[in-house]
Amino acid sequence: MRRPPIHGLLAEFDDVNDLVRAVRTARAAGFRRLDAYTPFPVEELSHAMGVRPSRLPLLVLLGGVGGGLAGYLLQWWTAVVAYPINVGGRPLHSWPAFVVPTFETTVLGAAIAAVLGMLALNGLPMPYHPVFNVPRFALSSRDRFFLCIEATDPLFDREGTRRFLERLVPRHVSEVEH
Amino acid sequence: MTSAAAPIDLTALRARLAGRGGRALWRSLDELAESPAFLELLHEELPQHAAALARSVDRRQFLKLMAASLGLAGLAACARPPEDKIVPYVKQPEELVLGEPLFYATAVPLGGFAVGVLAESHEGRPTKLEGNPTHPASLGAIDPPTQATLLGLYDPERSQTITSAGKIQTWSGFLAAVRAALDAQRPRGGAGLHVLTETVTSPTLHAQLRALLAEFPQATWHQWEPAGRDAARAGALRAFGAPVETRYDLARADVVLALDADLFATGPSRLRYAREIAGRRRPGPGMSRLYAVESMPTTTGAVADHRLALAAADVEGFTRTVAAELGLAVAAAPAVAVAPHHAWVRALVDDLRAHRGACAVVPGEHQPPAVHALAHAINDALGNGGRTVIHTDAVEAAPTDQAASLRALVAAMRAGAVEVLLILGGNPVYAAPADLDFAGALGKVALRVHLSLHQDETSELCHWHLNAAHVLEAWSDARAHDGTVTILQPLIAPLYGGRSAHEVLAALTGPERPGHDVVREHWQGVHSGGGDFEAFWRRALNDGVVPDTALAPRTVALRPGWDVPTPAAPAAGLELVFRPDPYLIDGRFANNGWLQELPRPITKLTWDNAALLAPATAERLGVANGDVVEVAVGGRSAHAPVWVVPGHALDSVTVHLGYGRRRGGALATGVGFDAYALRTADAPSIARGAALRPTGRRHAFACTQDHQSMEGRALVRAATLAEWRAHPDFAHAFEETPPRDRTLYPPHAYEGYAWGMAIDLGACIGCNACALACQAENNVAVVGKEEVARGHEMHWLRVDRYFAGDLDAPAILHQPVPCMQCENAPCEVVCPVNATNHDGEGLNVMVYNRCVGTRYCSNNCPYKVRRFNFYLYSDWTTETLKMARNPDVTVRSRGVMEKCTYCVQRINRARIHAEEAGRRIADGELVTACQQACPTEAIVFGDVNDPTSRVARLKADPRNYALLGELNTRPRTTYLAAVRNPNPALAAEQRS
Amino acid sequence: MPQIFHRSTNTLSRLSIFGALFALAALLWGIAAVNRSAYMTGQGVARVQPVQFSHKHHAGQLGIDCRYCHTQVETAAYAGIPPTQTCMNCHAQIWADSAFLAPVRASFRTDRSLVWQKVHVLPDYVYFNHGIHVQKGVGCVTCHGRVDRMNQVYRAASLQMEWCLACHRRPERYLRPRERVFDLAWRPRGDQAALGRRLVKAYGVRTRTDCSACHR
Amino acid sequence: MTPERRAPAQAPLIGPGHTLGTVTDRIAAVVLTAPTPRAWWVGFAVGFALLLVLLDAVAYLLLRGVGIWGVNIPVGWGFAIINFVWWIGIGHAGTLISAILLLLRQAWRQSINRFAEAMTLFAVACAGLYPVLHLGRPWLAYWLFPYPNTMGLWPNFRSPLIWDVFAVSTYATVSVLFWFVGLIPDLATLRDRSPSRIGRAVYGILAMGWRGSVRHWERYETASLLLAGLATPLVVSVHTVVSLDFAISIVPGWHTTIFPPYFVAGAIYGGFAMVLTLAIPLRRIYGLEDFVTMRHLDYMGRVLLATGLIVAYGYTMEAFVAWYSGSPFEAHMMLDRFGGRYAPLYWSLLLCNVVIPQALWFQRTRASVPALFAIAMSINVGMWLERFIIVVTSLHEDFLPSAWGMYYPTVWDWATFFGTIGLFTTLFLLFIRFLPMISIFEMRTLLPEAEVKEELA
Repeated sequence: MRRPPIHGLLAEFDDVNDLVRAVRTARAAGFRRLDAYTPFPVEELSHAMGVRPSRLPLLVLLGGVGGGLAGYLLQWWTAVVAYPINVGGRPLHSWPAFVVPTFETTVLGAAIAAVLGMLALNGLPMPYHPVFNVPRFALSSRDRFFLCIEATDPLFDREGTRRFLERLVPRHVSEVEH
Repeated sequence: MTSAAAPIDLTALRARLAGRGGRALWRSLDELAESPAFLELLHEELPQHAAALARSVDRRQFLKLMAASLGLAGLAACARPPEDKIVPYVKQPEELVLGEPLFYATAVPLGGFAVGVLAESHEGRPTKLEGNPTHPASLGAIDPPTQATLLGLYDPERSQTITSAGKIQTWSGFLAAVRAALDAQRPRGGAGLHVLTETVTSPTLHAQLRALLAEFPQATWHQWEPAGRDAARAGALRAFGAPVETRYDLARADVVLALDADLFATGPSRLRYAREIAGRRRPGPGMSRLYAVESMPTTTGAVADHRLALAAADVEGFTRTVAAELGLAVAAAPAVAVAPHHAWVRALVDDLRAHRGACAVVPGEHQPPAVHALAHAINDALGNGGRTVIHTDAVEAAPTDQAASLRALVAAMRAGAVEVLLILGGNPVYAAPADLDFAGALGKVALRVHLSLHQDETSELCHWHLNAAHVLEAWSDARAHDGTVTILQPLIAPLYGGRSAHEVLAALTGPERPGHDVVREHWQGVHSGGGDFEAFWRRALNDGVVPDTALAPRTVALRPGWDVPTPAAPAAGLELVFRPDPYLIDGRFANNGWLQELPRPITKLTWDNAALLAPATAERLGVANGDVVEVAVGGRSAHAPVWVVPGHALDSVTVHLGYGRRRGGALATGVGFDAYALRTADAPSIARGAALRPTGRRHAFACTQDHQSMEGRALVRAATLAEWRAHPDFAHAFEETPPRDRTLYPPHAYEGYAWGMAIDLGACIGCNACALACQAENNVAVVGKEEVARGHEMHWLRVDRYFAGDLDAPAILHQPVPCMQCENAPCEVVCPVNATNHDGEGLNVMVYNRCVGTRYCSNNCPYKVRRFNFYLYSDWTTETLKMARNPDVTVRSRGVMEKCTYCVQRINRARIHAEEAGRRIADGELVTACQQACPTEAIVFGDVNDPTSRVARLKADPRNYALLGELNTRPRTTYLAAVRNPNPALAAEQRS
Repeated sequence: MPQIFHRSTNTLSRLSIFGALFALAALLWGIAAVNRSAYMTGQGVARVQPVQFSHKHHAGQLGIDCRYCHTQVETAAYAGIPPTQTCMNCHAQIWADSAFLAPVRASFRTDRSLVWQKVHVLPDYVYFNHGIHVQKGVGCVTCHGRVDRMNQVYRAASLQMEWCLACHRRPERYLRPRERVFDLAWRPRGDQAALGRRLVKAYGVRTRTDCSACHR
Repeated sequence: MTPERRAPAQAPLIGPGHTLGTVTDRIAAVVLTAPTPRAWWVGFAVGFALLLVLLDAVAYLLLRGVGIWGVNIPVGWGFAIINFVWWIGIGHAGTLISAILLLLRQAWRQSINRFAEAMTLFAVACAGLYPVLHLGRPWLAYWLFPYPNTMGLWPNFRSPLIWDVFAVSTYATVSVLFWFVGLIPDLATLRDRSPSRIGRAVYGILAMGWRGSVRHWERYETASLLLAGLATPLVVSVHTVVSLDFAISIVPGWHTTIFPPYFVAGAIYGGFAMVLTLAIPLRRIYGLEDFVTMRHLDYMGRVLLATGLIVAYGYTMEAFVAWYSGSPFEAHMMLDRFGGRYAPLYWSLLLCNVVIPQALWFQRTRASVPALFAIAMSINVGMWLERFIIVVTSLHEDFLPSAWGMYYPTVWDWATFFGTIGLFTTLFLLFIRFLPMISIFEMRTLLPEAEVKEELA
């Protein structure tokens, strides 16, 4: 589809409640391509925006299982197959001893999956993003709350949407360049 | 075993040594190396450096050739292959198999008396001395000082040149000077010529000296040995009117009484006695009984069934009492400390009576002549002569009262009657009795010549010092305790061109002759009796004994008036007892790191001597371990640190000779205190009226065993003969080793060989021969006093010593502890890099090049037998010390754990030979170094899978038990509990 | 003004993360490769010797048996480098005045050894015994390569532990009949595996991977 | 972060009169604008000096070998392992605060978890040095890792030291990740507030373009929770493995099943003591009493009391089992601690770790900053002594009396120990200078303004 002239419209609010209210209204009005920015996590917003629960836990599970298997197989292969050695009369396949490193590799795999997964799903790193073009957006990491309706939204209309946002009595509405 | 061939072509070898000197040292400076002119110059101007070159070369020659273990273990693993050279022979001696050691039979004389040895030689480097089974004084065993003679050969501080007034001189210069002096003597029959030697048993040397005296009829020959046998000689003279030699057949003695006699550590037959006694210590009907009366606890007292601590000076009184009880007419015993021990004496006497003709009373060498005479009388009265007590003609070539001989020399010197003095060996300036002031008198001699291995106290005061050839570098001969002669053959050309007494004497009186010719010609003369001399000579060299040279037993008769009591000395104050150090002897081995660091049998001290006294005495004097006291006797005094020895006689102080050297090497000097400073000619071993005065200063000892008690743990297990009869399995009353099937793990099967070891605690005398053999075999490093004190000593095999029972009369128990080679080794499980693990034959192997040094294995070893290279302990720079190493064992580098591996290098050699021949290793074919050295055959090693092997049979003995077996470590090394044979009549004395 | 970065930084930053991972992997692989390279092992690198002795000529063209010079290889731990005497046995007559042989004659005359460059160097904590390997049917060529084709001898194998282990674990792959040990050109007729298994049984070869087999 | 719903029973976790803005400015200022206090410079100078001492000690160690330390046979492990365990233990409090307390929804953790986690990292860094340095051949330490090599050899996975390698390296990695993830939103704050271009660029790169989008927060919260869930068993496993270094062996005094719980409790104990030791001066110097309130200190005092009692139980059990086992070796080990040559250390350990902390029963003590600081210090010392007792007294008199010996630390042992303290101080001071020592965004959630009205919820 044709690339819209701007990224979207950004409304700034003083209070988290106003933002929640705004998001609800926007969703009610049928807007779908919108995003809200807050200085701290706000559960209600996720609900309000109808964010689907993340697939992260699955990734973490896979990471853990992978790490664990790799760890145990490494130990079994080196001790039993690669170079079997009689160590203090213990059996070659000393599984009780192998449990410990296996646990550690499991945790390691899971943790790495969690962090990388989170970044990947969030599309980070992304040092450049259009919303940063709005100077006041800097306050989103302090005490202001922003709602951005993106131009790609089917209902988006540069003038109409601005008026719609004005009605939510924001402190300020600004256009977001690409 | 022994190579039938003559030693490798020494002259050729010499040539190689001297020849390619330059290349080795100056490899970095090629232009120097290439110029032969430089070398010539070097040899003329700086003979000692030339020697140094030779030294480095022949190490290069052999070690490089063999690629012996010199690299930094571990580093090479990840490094590029090192640049290495191969230096083959030009003409290879045909008996030499590269990588295979050759063994040559020779002997090491100590105090004149020889112990036969087999010298192991790797491509021309002697690397180890082992006992010669065919030699009567060795029987295959060897004691620490004899073994350590090897290290003496490579001592980098050996004198390397002839010097005069501190300047390096040439041999020809020496000959010119001394020959001139001798010519001046000739017209006067050599009235001003005196020769001082140590005890001489060498037939060749004796012949040479006789020749010298024939040429100079007025000349005098003095013999003197600091730790000599004057008393025994004098005792024999009193008893029999002749200086007969007395030896004992303890294998036939049911009852033995040792009168302050350290049977196993001193005297020419020490190894033989140990073997004979041990042979009668195996539990059973044939078990003998040993009584020991002694002041300082010795290895003899430790194994004795009954030990009585008695001041050395009271032993004569004790002996008199025994003699009187036996009904001999002897001078009344002074009312001495014997009285309280009447029951003991009574029981002893009954026991002796009960075994007439099958008992032996052995006097200590440092006991006064009277005691020796008494002992002779008692043995005579008990009809032991010819049975357990054997008399022969003197073994010494010319038996003399050495104290008198030395006195005469000093008198002559002081009178200015000595113009030329040849000191062939020995170190009288250091060791002569203090009251003689030998050094002072020596100053009056016009020409003083000293032949010795080191630049010592005596060399310092002599005009000429000759660097002697080491016993392993020279031809000679010497007699054993029974007179058997051994031809001493060199293992290597003199490293520093040293000369033997034979060569010096020969050159002084006639044309120069190599020692080989001197000795050989002497024997050619002797042998003239007919037969093929060459065959005789080769056989003698090969066997290490000259056939039919043992002296025949002779009958002797007790001479009237033999009993002359020793004049009663002032009993006030303490008695001071002088003993040769167990390892440094009279100080001749003071620069020997192996011996300095070997823990003394009872005290476990290293690198020190001390004023040894009983706990009660220490308490009375208010002194403790490490207190420095001033020992004063007869107006002389010395400062000595105190060491308290449980079981030492009361009011008696024992000091060991051989320490406090002022000259003669970095290891020798500044270690311990000089006990000779207190020793006078008329009180050579026992001085009365001594006093100890604390100085308030402290001295730090390096003792390898801090804790003396077993803490009630069943470590060393022992029982009396009666108890053993009642419960042959008494050793298992203590612990319960879990049964093999009580485990979660499937067992590891050991097919083929399964190596194991059994150590008989009943036989062990704690002499440390095994520990030193292990050190020599396995390139174990010497670390020095400070490191020992910090718990960094490196001995793979240690002999634990525990005291049990009464502090004043304790039981003394020995326990050799090598690696136990546990089947369930705790050390292996915790090693993160598999540097220690099990091989297919059950060895707990230690892979030095894999070890990263976590020391976890040592922490987890309940026996604490692992040793760690906290620093770079192995000497990687001194060329001669590298020569001394066993090329079959990796030299460990810094940061690496090491331990006993049952001499795995010997196992591999034996296995390879067996497999090449397509057979199994036969039992007894493979022995470990410790087993080989042990005089009492207490250590037995072999294949426990073979039920017929000696070790398997011993492990089947109910006495066999595992140390700390309850830990279920399944040690392959186990112990046979000791069984004592105390006199039932002395139940109170019993120990168990 | 919050917009600090240019658009491209998004791509760059993501690339840099993956780049780092790849770089690390490459480094590890590189180290492993270098450790096994001829640079580290000296494999295939000929050393310059004091005498231009050609095994190709002597062993190859003239067909002199290995044991003529390396006399003790069947019994001793060390194959042995021939003493100068051995060279002179022939070269007293043949090429008696060749310039190439001057060092040899000098050595013989002056009784000074020739100093050769060692080619097959093992670390000092490794104990290798030629005798037993020959007895068990390990051919010279198995470790030393076709010496009979080398003018200057070089190391045919890496001599690294994993290389030793390859044979100690699967000897049947490398064994040959004892009488063929010194035959550098020998090839198994038929199946080496079958032959190997037979020889393993016949010579009582055990797969010894115990540390104590080589390290003491 | 989910803030507490219940109105706080006691004093609020954050001083009165604060808004989203003031909280943000106050904490960010420490890093961005406020002048560096003199106390920081003094601390840094001392820390750096000690760090140089460490470098000397290590250089000489590599030159001569571990012989420069007091270790010997029988006491093969000394200060190196003592300090290793001590540091690792300290590290655990950080992870505990950020992970376990997060799972337990303890809102008060939010003002201390950031620097506690930093403490964890630097403590683990210090700890990590020792296992390498104490090797006889440290340059071969990489042999402990399973990597394909030309020797065809692998590590022995039965050895607790290998377990250590896995546990500690995993622990370090996960801690770093956890810590960094927690930092991202605050880095964004610094990015947006930094006065300097470089500041913006550096913080900007590190913030990775965080913009506080609702979707980001959603996944971010999930990730944090999962990491917390992983870090919790991990932290327990790490000190368990450390305790197995001893428990797996057969040395009397080491070979005991109580070690894992006893070590973990000890770690938390020592760790919280160190958190207090750091928090008290910090809140004072940077005037953060509003964020690290008396209530925080009071809570930490209670944790100390609780864990301290567990540790005390551990000591009791050691003694009891030594008697109950009937093993002469165990019995001797215990008697040696009571009356042997190291007894004074054992009794001062009990004084520092058991007797003194009992004062925490009293509200008055927990309300007195100096008292808390003093107790924390005594516990720091006590925990170190505990490790000394465990490592040294167990080894120096074990099975064969003939092999018994003493361990005396050398000047190099002390130099290395204080050296790592220097390393820790240096790193920690650099951290508080360049990163927010308190989690800004989590502090925001504690504010009333951060709460969404009920009717909207």
